[in-house]
Amino acid sequence: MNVVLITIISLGVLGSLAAIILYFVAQKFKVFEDPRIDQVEEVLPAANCGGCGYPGCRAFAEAMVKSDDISDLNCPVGGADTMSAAAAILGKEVAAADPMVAVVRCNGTCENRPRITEYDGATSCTIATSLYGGDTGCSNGCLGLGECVDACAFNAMYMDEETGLPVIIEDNCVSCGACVDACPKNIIELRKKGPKSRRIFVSCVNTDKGAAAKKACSVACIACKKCQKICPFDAITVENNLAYIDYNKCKLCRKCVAECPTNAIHMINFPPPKPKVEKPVAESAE
Amino acid sequence: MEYVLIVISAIFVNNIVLSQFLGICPFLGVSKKISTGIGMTGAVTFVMVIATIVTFFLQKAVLEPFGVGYLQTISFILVIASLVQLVEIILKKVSPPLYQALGVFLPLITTNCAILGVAIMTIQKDFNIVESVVFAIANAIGFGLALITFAGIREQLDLMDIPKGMKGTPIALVVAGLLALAFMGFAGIV
Amino acid sequence: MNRLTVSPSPHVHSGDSVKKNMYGVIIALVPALAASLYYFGLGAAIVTITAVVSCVFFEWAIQKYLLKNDSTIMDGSAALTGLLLAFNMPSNLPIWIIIIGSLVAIGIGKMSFGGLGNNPFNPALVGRVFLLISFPVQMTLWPKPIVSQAHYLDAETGATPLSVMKEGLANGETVSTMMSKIPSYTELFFGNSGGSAGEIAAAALLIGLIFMLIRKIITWHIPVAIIGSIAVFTGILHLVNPEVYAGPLFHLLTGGVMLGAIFMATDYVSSPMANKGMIIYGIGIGVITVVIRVFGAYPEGVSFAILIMNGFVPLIDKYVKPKRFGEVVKTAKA
Amino acid sequence: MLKTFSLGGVHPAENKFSAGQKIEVLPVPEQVSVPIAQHIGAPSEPVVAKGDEVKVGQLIAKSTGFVSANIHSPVSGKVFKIDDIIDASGYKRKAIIIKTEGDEWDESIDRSEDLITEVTASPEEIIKKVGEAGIVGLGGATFPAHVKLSVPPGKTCEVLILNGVECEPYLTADHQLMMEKGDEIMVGTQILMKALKVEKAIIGIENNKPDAIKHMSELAGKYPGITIQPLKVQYPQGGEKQLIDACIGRQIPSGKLPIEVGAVVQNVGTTLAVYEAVQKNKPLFERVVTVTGKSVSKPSNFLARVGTPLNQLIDAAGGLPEDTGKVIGGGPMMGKALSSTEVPITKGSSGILIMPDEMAKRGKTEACIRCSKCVSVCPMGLSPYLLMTVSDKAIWDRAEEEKIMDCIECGSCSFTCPANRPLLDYIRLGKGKVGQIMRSRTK
Amino acid sequence: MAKTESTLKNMVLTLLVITCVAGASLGFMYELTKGPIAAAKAAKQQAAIKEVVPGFTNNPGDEMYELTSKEGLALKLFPAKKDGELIGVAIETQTNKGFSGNVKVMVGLKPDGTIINYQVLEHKETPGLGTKMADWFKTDKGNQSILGKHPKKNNLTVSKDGGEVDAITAATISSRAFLDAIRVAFDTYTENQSSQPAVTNTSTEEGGAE
Amino acid sequence: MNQWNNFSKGFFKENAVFTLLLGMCPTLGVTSSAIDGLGMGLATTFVLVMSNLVVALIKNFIPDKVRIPSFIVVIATFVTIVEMTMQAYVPALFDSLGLFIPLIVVNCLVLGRAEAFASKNNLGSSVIDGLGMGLGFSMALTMLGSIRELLGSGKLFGTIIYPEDYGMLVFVLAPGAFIALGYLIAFINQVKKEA
Repeated sequence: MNVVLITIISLGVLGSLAAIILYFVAQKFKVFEDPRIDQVEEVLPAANCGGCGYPGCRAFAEAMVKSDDISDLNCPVGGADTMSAAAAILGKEVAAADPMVAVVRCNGTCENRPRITEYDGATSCTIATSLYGGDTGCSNGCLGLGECVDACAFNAMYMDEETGLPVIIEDNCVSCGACVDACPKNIIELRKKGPKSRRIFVSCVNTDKGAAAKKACSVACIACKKCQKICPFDAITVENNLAYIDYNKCKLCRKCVAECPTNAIHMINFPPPKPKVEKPVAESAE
Repeated sequence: MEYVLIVISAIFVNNIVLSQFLGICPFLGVSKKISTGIGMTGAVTFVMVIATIVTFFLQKAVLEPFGVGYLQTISFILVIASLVQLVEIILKKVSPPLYQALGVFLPLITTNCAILGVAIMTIQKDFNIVESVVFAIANAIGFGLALITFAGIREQLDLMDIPKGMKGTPIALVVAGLLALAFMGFAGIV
Repeated sequence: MNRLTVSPSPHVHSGDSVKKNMYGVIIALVPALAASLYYFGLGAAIVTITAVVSCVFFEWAIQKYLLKNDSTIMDGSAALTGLLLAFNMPSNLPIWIIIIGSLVAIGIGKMSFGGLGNNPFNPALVGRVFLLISFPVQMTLWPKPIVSQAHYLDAETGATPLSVMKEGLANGETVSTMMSKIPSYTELFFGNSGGSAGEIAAAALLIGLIFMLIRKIITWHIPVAIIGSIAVFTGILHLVNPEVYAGPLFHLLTGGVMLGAIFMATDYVSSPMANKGMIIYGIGIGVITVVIRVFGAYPEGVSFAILIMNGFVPLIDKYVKPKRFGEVVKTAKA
Repeated sequence: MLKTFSLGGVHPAENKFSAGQKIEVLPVPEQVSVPIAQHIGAPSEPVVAKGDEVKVGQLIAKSTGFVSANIHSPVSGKVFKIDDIIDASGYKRKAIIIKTEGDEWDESIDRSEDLITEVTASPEEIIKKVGEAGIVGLGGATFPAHVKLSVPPGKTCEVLILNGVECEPYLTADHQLMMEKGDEIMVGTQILMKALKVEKAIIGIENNKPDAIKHMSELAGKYPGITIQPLKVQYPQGGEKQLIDACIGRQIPSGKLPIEVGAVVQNVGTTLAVYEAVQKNKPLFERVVTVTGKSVSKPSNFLARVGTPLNQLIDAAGGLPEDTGKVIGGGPMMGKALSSTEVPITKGSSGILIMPDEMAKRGKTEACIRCSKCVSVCPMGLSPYLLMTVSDKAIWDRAEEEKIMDCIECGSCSFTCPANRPLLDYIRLGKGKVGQIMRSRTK
Repeated sequence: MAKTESTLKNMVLTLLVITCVAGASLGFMYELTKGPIAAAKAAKQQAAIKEVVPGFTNNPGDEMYELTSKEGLALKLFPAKKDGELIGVAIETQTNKGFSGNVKVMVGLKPDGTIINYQVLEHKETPGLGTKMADWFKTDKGNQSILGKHPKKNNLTVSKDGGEVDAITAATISSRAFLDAIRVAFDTYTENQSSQPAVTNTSTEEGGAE
Repeated sequence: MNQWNNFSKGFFKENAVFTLLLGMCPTLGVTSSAIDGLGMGLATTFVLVMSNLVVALIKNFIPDKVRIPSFIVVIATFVTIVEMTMQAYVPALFDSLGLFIPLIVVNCLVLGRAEAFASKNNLGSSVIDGLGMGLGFSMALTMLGSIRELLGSGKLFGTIIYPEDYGMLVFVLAPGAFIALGYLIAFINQVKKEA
């Protein structure tokens, strides 16, 4: 059994040696890294979408661990669940942020808004924007080249071939805001998802004067201020020839929808239209 | 001249990655960018040379005299694993930027069979200590050459539209295959 | 009035097209094709037609059934790959091997990467080297020129000047004694020697080069760098020991140097973008070719050399940039 | 060998249909819309109000900064309103709209045709005059001219280079100007030389205008220090950097201005405007515009007032052809495609190019075959194929590394690309983004 | 369960215990497999000898002796005897002239030097080309076979070099290397024939057998 | 059910070669024939199961700092056992696998499972996991080996399917290994997506 003995001894010595050296070196060169960063990172969705404003989930985790007050931080993808889970790790409280969703504020379909020129350049909204106002009379409206769709990492958008407008698939939307940043015309907005996903908003961003706007697009906001007057909650303001509904004030009474002469105000996910509402608007997301 | 042959053989003819199939995991894993490829090459070179030296003496001073050659695998890998961990710990403290650059690769190196493979091959080929070191360095260079070239191609492919099914690993493997194909031209030089 | 078109500038185009370039190269290959038909007759015709047809077919089939995108076979690039592949094969190669070669060239070499423009390696060479390694016997039996005009698989075979030289040198003979056993330089120049179908006639290939230079399909950098570096490198070796190393002219006129330098290495997709890069690439090919020929096991090295340098092109492109405007003067003024 | 710039370049078909057509004075339009932003830099501030009576040459909008320019009324009449109009690119722009009544010029303007060769004004006065007259670069860049004339402290100008290249195909305005107003341009050159305190001026003219070279060379004999430099036809020779390189063999370093190599470049049209401003006290309110195109029945060079509707120029050139597919403001390489012809011309309008339908559309975009032609034609030595890819994939740091900001947007790459790739479209996109990133960094 | 802390004592102890256990089991395994491994090795050698010099009754492995060739290569010779009479010798020969490195061949020679048979033991030649040497020179086709030939009487070089053996198609280098190995074996064997019997305890019959 | 999942994931969902891309060196290095691939796979499986077992047993006694060395020693022990056993009883296979047998010790798959699974799970699960992963690995190697052998030399498990002269030698060599695996993974990905 001599061989066995030698084996045991040599391996044993080797093992102990390794252990001793490792121990001392580890002692000497100790570096502290907050282990909570890893823990927080683990609960994050790892989408690395940048919706939180940090480059990647790890950076966000670092920010969460380092900052004392995390109320400004929000992971839009993970939502409240993720945030409270992360907060629990850090022993902090987190205020529940309202769930948001992206909406497209343009209804300039091919029908509503006739094309007056033809664009023939690279398929990119930004490039087209820097070139000219667009192929219709409305220089604010959607160009239909789909940059927002490309920007969406969650498969929550597609281009409607018929209308030439992007459509948001609500269930997939995580409100990361990538499409909002991508749109050079600032047509897409993150709005409060609303109770039962019901929302009302002005589906137009045209700041031209009424006549010009109407000429370019039949469903444009013409800044007639009728909605502003009828709104019982002062949620609507008309500025720069354009009406805007504050989603924090809107109580979803739908009066403005009926009042709007150009059907520029859209409502989403309401029960089938009562007789009062004459024409359900073409905005999809049904 | 012998050293030249060892070097040419290890780098071109019997390239450790492209014809010996050693170190494939890091070759595929950290070759997405040239810069990480360079980092990995640095780390591998470093560890490979030290490991080869240490295991060489281990073999000559312990295993052979005591007639326990069959402990080669276990003792070599123990040494290499400890060594890697050592390097990692030291690097973290001494040079954080270098650790940032190489650190992520270090744990990978333990399981980089190129290191153990080279250590064992050195013994198999019955090299002396100088030859062993030359051999280790040459293999590290060979590894780096393959890795960095490969990373270059992958970086370029990243900018292109590879068919969906081939994206990622499959196309990387095909590229590696074609590189290996090209390197077969060096056959017979040594 | 029509609806006005709005597009970013520029509003005019040179009229150049991918098609024009591809067909330009194909036209440039016609003299070499004629030479191969003259020397190898039937065999060359069968090989060329098989390769071109199968390459075009595979491209079409892969695009239609696997990638499911628009067919680009009309741009001529697949036909060109087929033609170049045929030029790189002996003219007595069995049809089934040619078809495998075409499948590899198009399937692995090109379409796996998404088709034209994406492949880092020259597809025809991928096919060729794949075959060379897979079927070394068939790929290294060369029909003798002229006498095998009317034969295909049953052609009488002989060795290429390069392998004659390599065998001889390996046997301890000297270059000068070997030179008498190979065709004269004139014969080599006009292609009267064994070899791949399209590589033999240097004269015909040079006509193609001149055509492509005039039509500005390629620039001079790559061919000149390759030919120059091979000439210089073999010249030095020849001066060191003329009995062991054959002279530059021998190396330039034999094997695929001309075909490689003019048509294979200049493949747009797999060569560098900047002129400086092209020269580095060319020198790399030249040096590796000579190393393989002189020191390696393969008598021919151009295909391997080009493939190897193809692998380095991304690195060259990344680190060798074109000369930028304003870089020179800075130093001049300072 | 004729001189030209050292890197890249292309030679598009010249198509100078309107060459040799005498400059025709266009009738004063009934109404003009004068945009308040016709130059690079801050928009001007209107100094007239609705209903005000104005005379030709009267200041109607004032420069609001150093890099900005005055605007003068091109007609006499009443200010109709100051309001948004839709400009050539379909966006709203503020403009002063004037209804014409007669043609009453400001009294201070010397309307005689006499050539005044003697330059009495001091350099400072010249620069002041040029600034007051609202002169901007008339080659198309519309950079305020007085800014270029004010050599920054610590720098000296060694040579004045005049741009008579007109490298854009189709356009002939500068060519015709040199033929008809050669003497005035010579005097203008003398004025600019005095302002810049240089002894030497070079007028670069491309070889496809042999008559202009001959004519100008003859005239140059009469004026000290002016030489004519014939140049090989090569686009974009009219680019400032390229022209300096071609004429004196100096290359401006990346991100620097021409003065860095001791040169100042002015267009010949601008030089004429300087002559008129300094010697005749006439501000910039009219310019020569080429109206041309393959199917235009009467390709012409017009002297038109700023603010004249495009339609009027097109009508004067024989009307909009049936097969019109595209209307371009400027030349075919760098000009802007217009979405409407109901827009006014501005100080920067060097030409109106009407393209028939079959030329209006771009070819089908194919995959990049890495032919490297874009690299070899890029006059700045960039790699357009790469810049396009990194812009498309939004890899901005790489784009900056690859010197995307050096791009002069000449379009040689897109022009050459055999695969019809929209290289410049994406490079412009990238330039915009990278520029933004760089600016936010300095903040 | 709480994890063991990383203290020095714990670390050393754990590794020590693990390595000791590992060492013990390995040592045990080694003892266990030592015999079979040696047997397997011997069996392999025996099989090779049997193939190249069939019909022996002795144990050539026991009578093995080594010779050094002119080129300085170490050769192993296994005398094969049938009933005490030398019927041939199996020579483990090698060459470094292969296409990619060493080629090791076991060749069986009759006492007079005639080739009985051979077996390729080790090589790194190109698969499909050089690898064919395993059978090529045994195949009775054209001038391929070297079996029954005598290196002195027959010019055992490839036909390209003026010899009478057909090289493996497209693998002339490997063929040359192979024939070189055979030559080395033959030369070394014949040259040392007079001196070798002293090395082993075999009788002098061998010398007479020639 | 859970254990079944643990076992079956190694074949498809988390196949070491096709999905996790672990153990690529032996995957490419010893698959020039189906039998070599199978042999390597089974050897690896043995090491995987045994080391998972031991690691699961001792995980709680190992201080963090020496975790990796300890695991590696455990693995190396089993590798050496396999090495010696093979040398003794299947010397032919031992010869053709060569260097790759000791290299099982650095197969990322083995250490990876020990680290990622066995050190966090109980004994039963760890063994089943090891078995599943190992057999999945064997399956992958055998598949690749079969493809290469068939294309390269016209054989399958040593049986001649078509004459060797028609085989594409490249598949027996290094480049063929990469290329064949590349397309195999692409194919598996495709199948997975459709499944």
